[in-house]
Amino acid sequence: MTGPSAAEPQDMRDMFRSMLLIRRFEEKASEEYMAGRIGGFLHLAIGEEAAVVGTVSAMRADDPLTSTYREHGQALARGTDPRVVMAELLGRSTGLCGGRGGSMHLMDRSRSFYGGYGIVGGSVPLGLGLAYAIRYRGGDQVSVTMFGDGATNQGVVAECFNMAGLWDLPIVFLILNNQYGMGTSLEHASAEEDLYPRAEAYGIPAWKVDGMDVMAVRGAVAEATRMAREERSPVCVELLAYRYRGHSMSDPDTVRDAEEKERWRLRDPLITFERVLLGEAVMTADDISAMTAEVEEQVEDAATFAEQSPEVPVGELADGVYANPFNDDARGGALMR
Amino acid sequence: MTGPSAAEPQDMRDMFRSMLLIRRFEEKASEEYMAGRIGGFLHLAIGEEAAVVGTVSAMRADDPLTSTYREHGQALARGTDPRVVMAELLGRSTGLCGGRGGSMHLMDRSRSFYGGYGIVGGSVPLGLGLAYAIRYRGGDQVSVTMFGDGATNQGVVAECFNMAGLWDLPIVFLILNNQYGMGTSLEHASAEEDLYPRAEAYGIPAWKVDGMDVMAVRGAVAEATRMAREERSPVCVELLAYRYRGHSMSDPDTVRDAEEKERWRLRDPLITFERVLLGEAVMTADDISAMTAEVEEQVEDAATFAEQSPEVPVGELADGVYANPFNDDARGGALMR
Amino acid sequence: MSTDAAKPVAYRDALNQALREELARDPDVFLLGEDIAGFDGAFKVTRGLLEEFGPERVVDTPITEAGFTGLAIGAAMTGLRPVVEIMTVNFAILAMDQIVNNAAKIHYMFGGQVSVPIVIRMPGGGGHQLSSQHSQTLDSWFAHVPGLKVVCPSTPEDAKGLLKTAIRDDDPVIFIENEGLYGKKGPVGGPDDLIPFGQAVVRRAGTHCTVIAHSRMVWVALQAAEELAAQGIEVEVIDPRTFRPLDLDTLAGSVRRTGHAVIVDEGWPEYGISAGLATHLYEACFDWIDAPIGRVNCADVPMPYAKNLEQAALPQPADVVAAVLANIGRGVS
Amino acid sequence: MSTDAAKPVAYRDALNQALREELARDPDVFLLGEDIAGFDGAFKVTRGLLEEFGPERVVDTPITEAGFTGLAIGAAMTGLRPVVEIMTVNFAILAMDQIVNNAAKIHYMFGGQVSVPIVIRMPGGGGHQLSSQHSQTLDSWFAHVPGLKVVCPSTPEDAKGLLKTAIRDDDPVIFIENEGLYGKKGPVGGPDDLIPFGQAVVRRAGTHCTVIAHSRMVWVALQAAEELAAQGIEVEVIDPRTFRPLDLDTLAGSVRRTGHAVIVDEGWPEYGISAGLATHLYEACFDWIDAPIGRVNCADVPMPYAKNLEQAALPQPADVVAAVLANIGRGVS
Ligand SMILES: Cc1ncc(C[n+]2csc(CCOP(=O)(O)OP(=O)(O)O)c2C)c(N)n1
Ligand SMILES: Cc1ncc(C[n+]2csc(CCOP(=O)(O)OP(=O)(O)O)c2C)c(N)n1
Ligand SMILES: [Mg+2]
Ligand SMILES: [Mg+2]
Repeated sequence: MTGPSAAEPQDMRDMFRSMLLIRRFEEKASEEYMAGRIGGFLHLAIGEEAAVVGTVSAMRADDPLTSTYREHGQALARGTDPRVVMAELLGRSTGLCGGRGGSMHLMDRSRSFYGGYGIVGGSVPLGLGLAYAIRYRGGDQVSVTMFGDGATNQGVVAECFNMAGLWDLPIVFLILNNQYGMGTSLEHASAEEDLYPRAEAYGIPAWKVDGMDVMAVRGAVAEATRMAREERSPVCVELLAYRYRGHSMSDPDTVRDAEEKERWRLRDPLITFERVLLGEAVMTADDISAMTAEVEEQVEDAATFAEQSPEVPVGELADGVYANPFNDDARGGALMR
Repeated sequence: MTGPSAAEPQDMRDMFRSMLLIRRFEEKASEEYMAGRIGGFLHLAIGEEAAVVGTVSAMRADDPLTSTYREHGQALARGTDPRVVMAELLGRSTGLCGGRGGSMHLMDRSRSFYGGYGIVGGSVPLGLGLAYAIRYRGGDQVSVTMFGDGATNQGVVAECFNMAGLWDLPIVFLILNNQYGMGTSLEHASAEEDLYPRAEAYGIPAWKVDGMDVMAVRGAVAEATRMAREERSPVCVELLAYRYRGHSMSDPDTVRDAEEKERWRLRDPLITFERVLLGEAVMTADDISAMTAEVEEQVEDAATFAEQSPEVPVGELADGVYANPFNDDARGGALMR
Repeated sequence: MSTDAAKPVAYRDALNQALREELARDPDVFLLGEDIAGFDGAFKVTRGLLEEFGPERVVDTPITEAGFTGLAIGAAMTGLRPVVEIMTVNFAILAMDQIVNNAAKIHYMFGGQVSVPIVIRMPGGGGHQLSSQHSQTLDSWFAHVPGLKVVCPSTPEDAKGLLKTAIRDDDPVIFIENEGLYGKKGPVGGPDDLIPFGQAVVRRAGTHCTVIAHSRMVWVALQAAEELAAQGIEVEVIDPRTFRPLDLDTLAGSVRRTGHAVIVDEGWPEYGISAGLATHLYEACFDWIDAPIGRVNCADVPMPYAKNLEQAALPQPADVVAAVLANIGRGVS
Repeated sequence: MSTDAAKPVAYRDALNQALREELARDPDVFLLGEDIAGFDGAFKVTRGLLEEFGPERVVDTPITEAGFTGLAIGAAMTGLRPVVEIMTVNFAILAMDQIVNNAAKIHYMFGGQVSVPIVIRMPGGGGHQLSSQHSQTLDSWFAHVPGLKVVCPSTPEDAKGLLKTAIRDDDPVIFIENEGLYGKKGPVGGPDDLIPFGQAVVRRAGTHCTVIAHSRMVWVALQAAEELAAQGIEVEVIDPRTFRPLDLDTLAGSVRRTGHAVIVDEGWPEYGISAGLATHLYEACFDWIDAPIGRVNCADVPMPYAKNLEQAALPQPADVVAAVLANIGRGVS
C-alpha cells in the first residue's frame, strides 16, 4: 500500500507519540480539573487513542475533520500545540479559541480541524457541509466526521446519510462506538448491535473495525478516504472501542461493570501498540522510555504555559459575537445587561 | 386466511364502496375548493385509494391510525360521516374538529383515527406513542402510521424506527410512496429507490407492495398487523403508488411528465379493482352503477350539509386552547390582541 | 440605480432578482432548499434560477430541514455563501438546533476562527387558512438570540436590497418573508442598491401617534393610517426592517415627537416582538409618552382554520384604528 | 402536610419526591428520558425510581429528543401522563417541533377531541462553564406559545408542589428547572400539597422597589435585597413561578405600591422574559411607576467558557443592587 496508510516505521513512531501525548495530556487535564483550574465538562478519550490517532494518521493534512466534545485528541493528533489546547481548557486568553470554547469546543482551522461540538449529532451535518464545499469547489479533500454510538440515534445523522448517498459527497462517517452514551449502553439505546448498516440502507459502503487497534483503524480509514477521494463515494466506518474513564469527569462511572472494564483494559491501545512496536523492532524499550519522557515534559510545559497565561480581559466579553459587528443599543451595544 | 384479511365478497364490496366514496368525495372537495368554499391547502389522494382502503380494511376498528395532511380518505375509510368531514373542510361549526383543523387536520377519536398532521414526518412519533400506550396498557391493538416517501427522509422517522425496534412496539410503519414529495421526485430526494431497507437496518421486518392493488395492500397490512399483534414486532410496509393530482390544489403539476402520468392512470385502483370484482363475479355492472349512484348522492348530501352549516361563532376563537383553561390577562384572557 | 427601478415588481420577483444578481456576481453563492429548483420554490421565488445557474448552484434537497441547514452552515464555515430556503418558518423549527446551537455560536465560541456567512430565508405569517401548524410568526424566537441577524422586509424594494446585503454579510442572517406579501408590487433598486441593516424607515409621516409595524403588518398599518387620516388623525408609520440590529433611534425619535405609540405585530402577544419593542420604547421615551404603548397582535391562540376565526385572530386595520384611537384618548368614532 | 415537611430537602430530591408520589398514585404516570433510569438522570433527579417502579415506568431512551418527545405526546393523547426529562433546555431545541407544532396545538386544532397531559422537564441556565451550546435560558421561547403552560420553580417546595400540579394538569406543561438549583435545600410539602399555577409569591416584602425574579434569579435577587437592606433600602422580591398562566395582579399590585420595578432574568435581554414582563407592568402600572423598569439580564452574547467571562455575562447580585439604586434614583453607594 502507498499513500498515507502505508505505515513506515517513522509513521508508526509518530503514531505512538501521538497516542502517548493524548494519554498524558488527558491525564494532566484530569489533574487540572481536580485542582479546579478546568471548569465545565471534561470528557476524556482515554482508551480511544487508537481510534483517534489511527483516523488522523490516515487523513491528508488538508482533509477537514469534525468531532464531538470529546476532542482533545483530535486537536493534538492534528498537530495543534498542546500549550494552546491546555490554555483553552483553562479558559485563558492564549487558548486555542481565546477561552470562549473550552474543552468541548476546540477548533484549529489552520489545521483543517473544524471543531468539537456539544450537541450530540449536531456536528454531523457540519461535516457533511464541509464535504459539500469540497465538491462545490472541485477539491479532492475528504471530510471526516467522528461521532459516537449514541449520536447515531439522532435523526439528523440519518438525514446526512441520505444526502451523502444522494449527492455522492466525499465524506467518511466515523462512528466511534465506545458502547455507551453517558450511562446508557448500546444495547439499551440501539435496536441493533451493529450501527454501520444504517448507512448501508442509503447505499453507503460501510463496515466495522477494531477501534482499539491503531493499525487496523489507520488501514480502514485509509481505504475509506481513498474511496471517498477517488471513487467519490461516501463511506461509513464503525470503530468498536472503549473509554476507560466515565463519560466526563463528573461521572463516577458506576454503571459499567468492573469485569467489563477489566476486559477492555487488557486491550489498552497504547500497551498493545507498544507490543507491536517492540515486536516488529520499530522501537526499543529505551526509545519508548525516551519518548515517554519527552511527551511528559511537553505536557508539563503545556500545563505551566496554560497556568501562567493571563485570563481573558472581561472587557472583551462582547467582542466577536459577530464577524460584521454593529452597535444598536443606546446602553452599550451587545453587552446589554 | 382468517381474520380481517380474508376478504369475503361483502368485504370486497365494502372496500370498493369505500374507494368510490373517497374518489367522489375528493372530486367534490376539489369543486368546493374551486368555488372558494374551501381554503388553505387541499391535498387530494386521488389515485391512492387502494393504499388507503387496503390498509384500513386490514386493521381492527380499535387499532389507532395516524396520517399526514393527505387524509380525507383515512377518515372516510374509518367510517366517519362524510358530512362532518366536508363541513370541516368548509370550516363550519358542524365540522369534525369544529372548524379548527380543516383539510389537513382531521381526527375522529371515536374511531381511533388519531389525526392528520401538517409537519412532514412529525406525525410518526405520535403513531409510535400510540403503540407505546398500547404496550403500556397491555392491549393487543396495533398502531398504524402512514407517511410519505418524502417524510422518510426526515430524521425523526429514523429515530422512530430505532425506538420501535429497541422496544418491540406494536406498530406498522406504512410508507405511502407515491414517488414525489411536492415537485421533487423520489430519485432526486432519496439516495436509494427502495425505502423500506431503512427500517431493516433497525431489525424491523420490511417489504414493498404494489400500492395500486387494494387486495395486495390489504394482504400485506393484514400480515404486518398480525406480526405486530402476535409476534410483538414492529413492521414496515412500503406501498408503491401514485397520486393523479398535483401535490395540492394549488400545484399546477407541471413537473411530472405526461407519459408517466398516463402510464399510472392505466393502473387506476378503482378501475383495476372493478375489473376484479366483475371478473370474480363479486359484483355485477348494475351493482356497481347502483353503488356509484348511492355514493354520489351521499357526497352531494355531505356537500349540502356542509354548505348549509353555520359558521363557527367568532366569539369562540379563544375557546379550547387549553383543556384546563385559565384566564390570566386583565384584557380578556387568551384572546389578547 | 438601473432604469428598471421604476417598474413595479412583485416581492417574490424582487427576491428573485436579488438571488439572480448575487448568484451571477459571486460564484461562492449557491441556493439550497426543498423544491427550489425543478419546482421553482413553493412560492416561486427561485423561478428560472435552475435553468440559469444549473443544478450545482440551485439545489433541491430532501425534506430534511435540520440536515440541509446544518450542511449549509458547514459549507459556510469554509467561506461559501449558501442561501437556504426553508419552505416556511413552521418547518424551520426543525432546523432550530442547527441555527441556534451552531450558526449563532460558531463565530464566537471558536474565538473568531471562522464565520458563518449563511442566509436562511423563510416566510412566516398567516392569513391563508393553513391552520395552526402552518401559520406561525416566530420572528421573536430568532431575534432573541445573539449571534443571529434578523431581517423582515415589507416591500419589494427592501426584499431585494436587504437580501443582497444579507448575502454579502459575513454573519448568519435570518431573512423572514411573509406569505401574504409575495404578490405585493412596488419599485425595486438596481444591482448595486444594497440596503444596510439597522435602518428603520418612515413609511408615512404623521404627528399624532407613531405606529410601528414590520413585514405584512406595515400594509395593515398603512391602511389604518388612511382610515385615521379621514378622521383627521395623522399617524407616523415606521418599519424597523431589521430586529438585529435594531434602529431604536429612529423609532424612539418618532415616539418622542408624537408622544404616542402603537405596535402592530403579526406574532403572538406574550414575550414576542411587540413586547421587546415596547420595552425598548418605554426605556428610551419614558418621559415622553402620554399613554401606555398600544399593541396589536395575533390572538394568543393556535391559528384556527375557519376563515372567519382566522381573520378574527389576525391584526386587522380596524384593530389598529381602535388601538390608535384608544391610545390618543378618543373613543371609536 | 406531612411531618417531613419541615426537614430541608434539596431541590433535586423535592422533584424526586414529586415524581415518586405521582408514580405511586397514578399508574398512568411514567417517566421517559435519556439516562434517567440506570444512571439516575444527569442531575440525579430520578434516583431510585427505576428500582421502585421498574423499567416499564422509568424508561431510558436513546439520544433522540425529537423522537421520544413525540412518542410521549402520542402516548399522552390516549390519556397516559408521561413525564419527559430532556437533559437540558439546549437539547430541547431538537424537540421544539414536537412541542410547538404538536403538543401545543393538538387540543385546539382537533376541536378538543384529545388533550395532551404531558410534562416536559428540563433544566436551563448557565454558570457551570459549559460554554455557549450548553448554557442557554430559553424560557421565553416556550412562554411565547399559546397552548403550552410554563412553570419555573425556584425553591424545593415549589419544585415539588408545582411538579405535582403539572403532572395532574391536562395540558402540556413545560417545567423548567435550573442547573444551579439542584443542590438548593429547603422545606417541601407533603403528598397532597399541590401548588396551583398562576400564583406569584412574595419572597421578601419591601416598599422601595419591586424586584421580580424567577428560578435561580430569585436567589440572586434575595442576596441583592440583603445588601440593599444594609443600606436601608427594602425591596420586595416577587417570584412569578409560572409564565403561562401569569399572575399579573400580584406583580402589578406590588409595583403600584412601590412605584419602582426591576426585573432579573437569566435569559437574554432582547425579546425575552424580561421584556414580556416589563411590557405587562408598564401597561398595568403606567400611572404608578416613577422610573423606567430596570432589567438585569444575561449579557447579549453566546455564553463564553472562561469563568471570569461567564460570571460577567450572568446577572450577579451586584448588578441587581446597581439596577435598584439606579431605579430609585440613588447612585451606587
Ligand atoms: C442533543 C443532546 N442530547 C443530550 C446531550 C447530553 N449528552 C452529552 S454526551 C452524551 C452521550 C453521547 O454518547 P455517544 O454519542 O456515544 O458519544 P460518547 O460520549 O460515548 O463519546 C449525552 C447524552 C447532548 N449533549 N446533546
Ligand atoms: C417539515 C416540513 N417540511 C416541508 C413541508 C412542506 N411540504 C408539505 S407536503 C410536502 C411533501 C411531502 O411528500 P411526501 O412525504 O412524499 O408525502 P405526499 O405529499 O407525497 O403524500 C412538503 C415538502 C412540511 N409540511 N413540513
Ligand atoms: Mg459512546
Ligand atoms: Mg410522496
